[in-house]
Amino acid sequence: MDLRFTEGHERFRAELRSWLRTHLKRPWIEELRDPANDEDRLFEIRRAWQRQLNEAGYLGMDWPREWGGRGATAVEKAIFTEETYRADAPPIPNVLGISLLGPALIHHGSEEQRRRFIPKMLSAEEIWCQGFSEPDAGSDLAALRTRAEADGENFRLTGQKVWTTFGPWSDWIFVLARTDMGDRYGGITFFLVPLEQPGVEVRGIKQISGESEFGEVFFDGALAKREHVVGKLGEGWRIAMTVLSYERGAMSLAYPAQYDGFLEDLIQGCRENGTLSRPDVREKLGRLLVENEVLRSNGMRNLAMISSGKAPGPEASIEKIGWSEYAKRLSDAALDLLGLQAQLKVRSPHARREMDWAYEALWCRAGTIYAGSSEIQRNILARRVLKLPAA
Amino acid sequence: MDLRFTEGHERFRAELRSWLRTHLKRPWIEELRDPANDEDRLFEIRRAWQRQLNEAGYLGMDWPREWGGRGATAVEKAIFTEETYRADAPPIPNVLGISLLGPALIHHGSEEQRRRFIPKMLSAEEIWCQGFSEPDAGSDLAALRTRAEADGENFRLTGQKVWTTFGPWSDWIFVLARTDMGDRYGGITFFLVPLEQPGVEVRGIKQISGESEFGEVFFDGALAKREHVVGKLGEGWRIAMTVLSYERGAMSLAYPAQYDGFLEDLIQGCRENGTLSRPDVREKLGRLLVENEVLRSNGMRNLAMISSGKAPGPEASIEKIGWSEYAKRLSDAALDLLGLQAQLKVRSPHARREMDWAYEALWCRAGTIYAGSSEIQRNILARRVLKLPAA
Amino acid sequence: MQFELDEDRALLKSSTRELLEKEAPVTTTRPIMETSPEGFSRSLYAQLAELGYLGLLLDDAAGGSGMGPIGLAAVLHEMGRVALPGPYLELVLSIETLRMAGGDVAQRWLRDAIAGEKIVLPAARESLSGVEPATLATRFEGGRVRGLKTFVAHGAAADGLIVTTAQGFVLVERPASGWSATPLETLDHAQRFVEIALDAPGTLLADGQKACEIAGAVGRLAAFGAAAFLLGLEERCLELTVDYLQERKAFGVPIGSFQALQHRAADMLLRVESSRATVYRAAWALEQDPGQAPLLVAAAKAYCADSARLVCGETIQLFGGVGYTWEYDPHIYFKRVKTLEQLHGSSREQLEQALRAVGV
Amino acid sequence: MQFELDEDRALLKSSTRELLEKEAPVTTTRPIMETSPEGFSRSLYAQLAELGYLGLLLDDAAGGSGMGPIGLAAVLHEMGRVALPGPYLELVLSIETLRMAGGDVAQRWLRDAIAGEKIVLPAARESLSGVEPATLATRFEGGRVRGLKTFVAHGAAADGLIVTTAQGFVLVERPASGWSATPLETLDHAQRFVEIALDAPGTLLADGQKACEIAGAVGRLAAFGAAAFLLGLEERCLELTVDYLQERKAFGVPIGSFQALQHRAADMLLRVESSRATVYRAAWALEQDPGQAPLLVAAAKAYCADSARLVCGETIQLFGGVGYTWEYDPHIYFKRVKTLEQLHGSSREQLEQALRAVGV
Repeated sequence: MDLRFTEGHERFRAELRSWLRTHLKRPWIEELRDPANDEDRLFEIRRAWQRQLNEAGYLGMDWPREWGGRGATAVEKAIFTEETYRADAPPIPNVLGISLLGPALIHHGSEEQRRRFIPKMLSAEEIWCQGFSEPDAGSDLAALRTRAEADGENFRLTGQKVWTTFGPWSDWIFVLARTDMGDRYGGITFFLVPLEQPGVEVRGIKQISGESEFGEVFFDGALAKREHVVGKLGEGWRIAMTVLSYERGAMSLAYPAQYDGFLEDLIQGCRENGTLSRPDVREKLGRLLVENEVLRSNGMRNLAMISSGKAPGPEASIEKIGWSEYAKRLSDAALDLLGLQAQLKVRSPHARREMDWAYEALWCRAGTIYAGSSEIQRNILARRVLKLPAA
Repeated sequence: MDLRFTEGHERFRAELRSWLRTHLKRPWIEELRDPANDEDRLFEIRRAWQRQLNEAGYLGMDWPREWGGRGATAVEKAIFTEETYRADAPPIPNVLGISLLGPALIHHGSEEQRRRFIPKMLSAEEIWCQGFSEPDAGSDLAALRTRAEADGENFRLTGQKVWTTFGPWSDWIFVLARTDMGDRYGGITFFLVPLEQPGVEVRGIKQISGESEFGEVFFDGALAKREHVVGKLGEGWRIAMTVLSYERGAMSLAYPAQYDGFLEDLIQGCRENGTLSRPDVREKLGRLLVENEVLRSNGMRNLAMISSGKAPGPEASIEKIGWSEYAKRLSDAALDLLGLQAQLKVRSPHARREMDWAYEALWCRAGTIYAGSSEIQRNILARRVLKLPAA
Repeated sequence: MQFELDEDRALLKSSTRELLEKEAPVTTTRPIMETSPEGFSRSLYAQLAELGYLGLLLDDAAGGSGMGPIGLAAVLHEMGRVALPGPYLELVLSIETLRMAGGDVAQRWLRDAIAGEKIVLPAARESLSGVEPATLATRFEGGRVRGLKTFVAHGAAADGLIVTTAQGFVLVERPASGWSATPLETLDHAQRFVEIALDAPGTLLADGQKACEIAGAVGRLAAFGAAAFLLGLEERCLELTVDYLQERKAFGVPIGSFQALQHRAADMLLRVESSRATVYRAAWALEQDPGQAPLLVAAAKAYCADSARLVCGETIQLFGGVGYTWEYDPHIYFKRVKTLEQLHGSSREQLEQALRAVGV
Repeated sequence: MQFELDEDRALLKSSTRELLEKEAPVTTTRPIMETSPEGFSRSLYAQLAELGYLGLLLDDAAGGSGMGPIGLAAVLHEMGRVALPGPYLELVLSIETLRMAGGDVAQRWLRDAIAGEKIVLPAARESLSGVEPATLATRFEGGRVRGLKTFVAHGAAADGLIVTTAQGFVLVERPASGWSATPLETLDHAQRFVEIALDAPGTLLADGQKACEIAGAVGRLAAFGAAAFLLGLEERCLELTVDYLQERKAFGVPIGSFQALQHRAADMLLRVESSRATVYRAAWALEQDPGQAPLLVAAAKAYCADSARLVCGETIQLFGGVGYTWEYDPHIYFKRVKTLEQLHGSSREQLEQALRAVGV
């Protein structure tokens, strides 16, 4: 057993921290509080922040040098997300492009595609959204129905995609579409499609908290060029599944670090309202503190497995259920212990300075649903790990 | 709405209370504590107590007068169980005989059968055990496999029954057995079988708490007489299902009344160990108190439905899940709030006087399993009440 | 024994459902919740007043319909089902305060409030954090009320406030000046809370022992009303969930056929039915068995708050992706629950009340 | 980073499993738990001593094997899997106390304890109710210990006790008189608790600051050891459950194919795996990152106690009828959990420790 970070990792963390200190002007919550920042302004702040990170070489750290890589390990990527979460830095707009499309292009794309798309994706000059999910293929991704019909050497897309993060601000979308209606998995192809064209309509989806970070994309005969197919026809499913696995461990330290900050504000709030010495309050705070350490323990174990080359087994699903269900318990407790003040929106008078509980209390409900709901994760654990028989 | 008890009901309760005051010498826990009482002595105390209740006319109260009935309503039966639970009276040995076999004989039996069996069942001269459950037909009662093969005009039983309460002390067993292997429901017949005969073996099942109130009964060619068939051949399933429904409401007030007593001891214990003023302890006690009132509310609603002639819908399953899951939360909390003292067995030095938490903490685990596990009850609620589609 | 509503109140409940499904379904109230400055429909409230909904608890002589707590439970239960926006419960609480206080001023305001001509609302809270100060900072001296009240529901729409002060309940008619209301925006976009700084003339409604009695009775009525509204919210969420589970397909079958989801729905049903039994038993106690009311009202508020949080949260979860969109309804119910959990006595406060009610 | 055990301790863990599956499977220990007066096998404990299990934490010089907290976790984890009866953890705690105390008497007892020649056990508790008195009633004066200690695990088998007194840790060698032990029968038939009334000569091992240090360190070791044992209990219960779900049929199919039960089992797995990560991370901290140890040990004990209660309770439930019979094993695990929940610092105490560890 060795849970220590190497000197190299500690050096990386130290450099990153000092870089964040000098470059991060305002934590994200301050941007959100600033009434001058409408959704578009906020998006541009994210774009600018991504550009800064890219120029500093913090994006695509584990990619080949020519594509901005620096031979980073899984641990360094985890430290990067941990520290940026801890610093409450703006979420970058091309997060899915970098985590999913980047690896897809590097491992399965053509040299032309890499040269054409990677630099502008890293610099946030071009914003990418993800085109995997569909309204009727929620938990059952392979049920996707978007069709890509041959049109000369190119293809015409017809169908609908949902949960396309930053859809409304995106320039391009990477899409899984059917080139063969007969073959459930083998009939899916991976396309790169510009959104600025006839036959494409992008709509925002307003979410529970009132923002519209998500979008829907409707294709009605939109053009998808042959040269913009990643890998071969019919390889889309395999490519998607492999790139979805690359990100393992990247969040292993990030959520516990974020929750450290949440807990700090919760404890401070109890100090302020004079209840911090009450045994009932202390028991609840203690349990939340302990459960966050349990998340961190799972994360460190998960990361250790990955960095020592072991394929994580149940860890991924356990981690997902862990952080997402914990977030609900945490904000339910905060709204109980801090009273109505914790329900004030970030721009309301008297809102807490450090923490936007009103947003968190709503948004946390999404965490147990997206990226494989808790129910899907339990299915995975029961079937693949415990080997329980199918019904 | 009218949740008042009628004057008649109140009079019945008053009479019963004074009768209990004069006739109940020691609460059951004192009998359990008395080292002179081995399991056989305890059983005889139960038998004697049943005899007393019968002589006072408190058994089969809702049966026809000739069989000891007094035209009692569902509410009076509920008050009877409530008050006997509240008084911690000994559990009577023929409880299942009276609640299941009695109605079966009265509604489906022959005059001879009634005359032969009912009086001695009420007087506890003959002890009856239930022969419905089988090892491989736990949740799926109709899967029972005990065979009754014709032998002249009589039948020979082969098979195994489990969870036969007081099996080891019983004289007779009422059995569901297959007279037709082909017909899942229509092939089941209701038999009355003496245990004292060749081809019958009764074994005690030692339960989690160390007692053996349950038994297994093995039939290997045991004789079941034609004259001891209740109803017609193949009517067993229908009879069993109807009598199982007669008891509705009988427990509706009993569990909350019993839990009142448990809560009283828990609160007293917190008073004794000086934690009653701690907010964490008070929050837990408050929640348990409230949840017991919720159980009582469900019970009163259930009883009101029954006594106003409405068929209770979801109420029965909700009541079962309610009292059985609550019992676990209650004893988990007690063992937490009262420390190790609550784990002392009733005859150990320093055990609490009023309440046997050590037994309750173990036995409560059975409540969510027997008489239709919580899982079965949830199936019923989902399918029959919410009308959700079968898989 | 009889659990069903008697004829009058069964009729009240069914006609209320008809009215609200016609006049105030969520489809209709969405724009009101989202964009109208006041957050509720004046015309609907006028209609409610006209139909006698504000005088439910008063007897005929006092211009009420004498429907009692059971009637009030039935009405709030129905209002919860449509997540009705606006200060209905707060109006009822003010009216009950005025009734108990008595006196000319109270009488005049009572008449106007019942008739829907004046909106009079309670202003009690002084703390943002849920922990009220031991002694109220708002004072009534020399005929003026001075202080700061927070989380006054729909206070911006009030013609008058019933202000809880260190000296007792004081009625403040909205003055030209000395009344400055600051909007407080919460996670529930449907509600309109304000903070009100007062330095205005007022009329003392009740003080001393009387004020304590009123505070106790009206506080209990508030918790009870909130419980009934929460019952409506969770009951409706269960219906939405069951419908969705039957429609929505995954892997080629309705997701309602997955046993894991069936058991979750069964637990929701258990919560809703238990809430129902507890709310109406509490209503019965308020009417017929006052000795039991403190315990049962506390039980109802605490249990319904926990249940509604659980049931409406599960509704979002079982709806999946669309469950956290603005377009679908679950969030409207969930947000109201989060606020009602804290208002009118949080669960922790109610659990303490319950213990005290049994002398512990 | 590396989460797997290093070679030595991986070997220790696997050889411990072999040993216990051979010498102490539940089938073998059942009669010992149920009927033997001492509740554990002297010969097995002699074997454990001989194989160096009592000296795990000591370095070679002191006659130990220097396996450290990670090694101890591995061993107790395995002992939990077979629900090993007897005072193994208590012996380790006494030995650690003697080591920290130092001095001739302690040294002599330490040697004998490690060799398995003397059974020396801690006697700390004075309260039945879980709330220890602010000041200990047991006193050490004029060379004699006078007082009443309760819930002394396997105290009847002790050759010596390490008694916590108001004056510090005192070693009491079992005297001919002045040592009367009363058995306390608990719901766990496998354990042998006694109450011991002492009026006997003793030797002061440590007092003042030293005693506080020992109390802190040994208390932490106790909580940590209990957590590792609980991990073993719940891990084994999950295995039993999964096997049963695969074998047992209802409605013609294995009950493990019912999704509602699959999700319950998945939640059990989540608990067990999270307990594992937390226990071993705590072990790592005790060895390499002592600053983190107070927080992580408290987290491990609190989390494993809650998890084991949940997992072993679910095991009984998912076994159905046979789950609450004496014949099947789940009750053995469940009962041990209920007692371990309270011993070595209850969850409430650990949660408080966790807060203090981060300065709250």
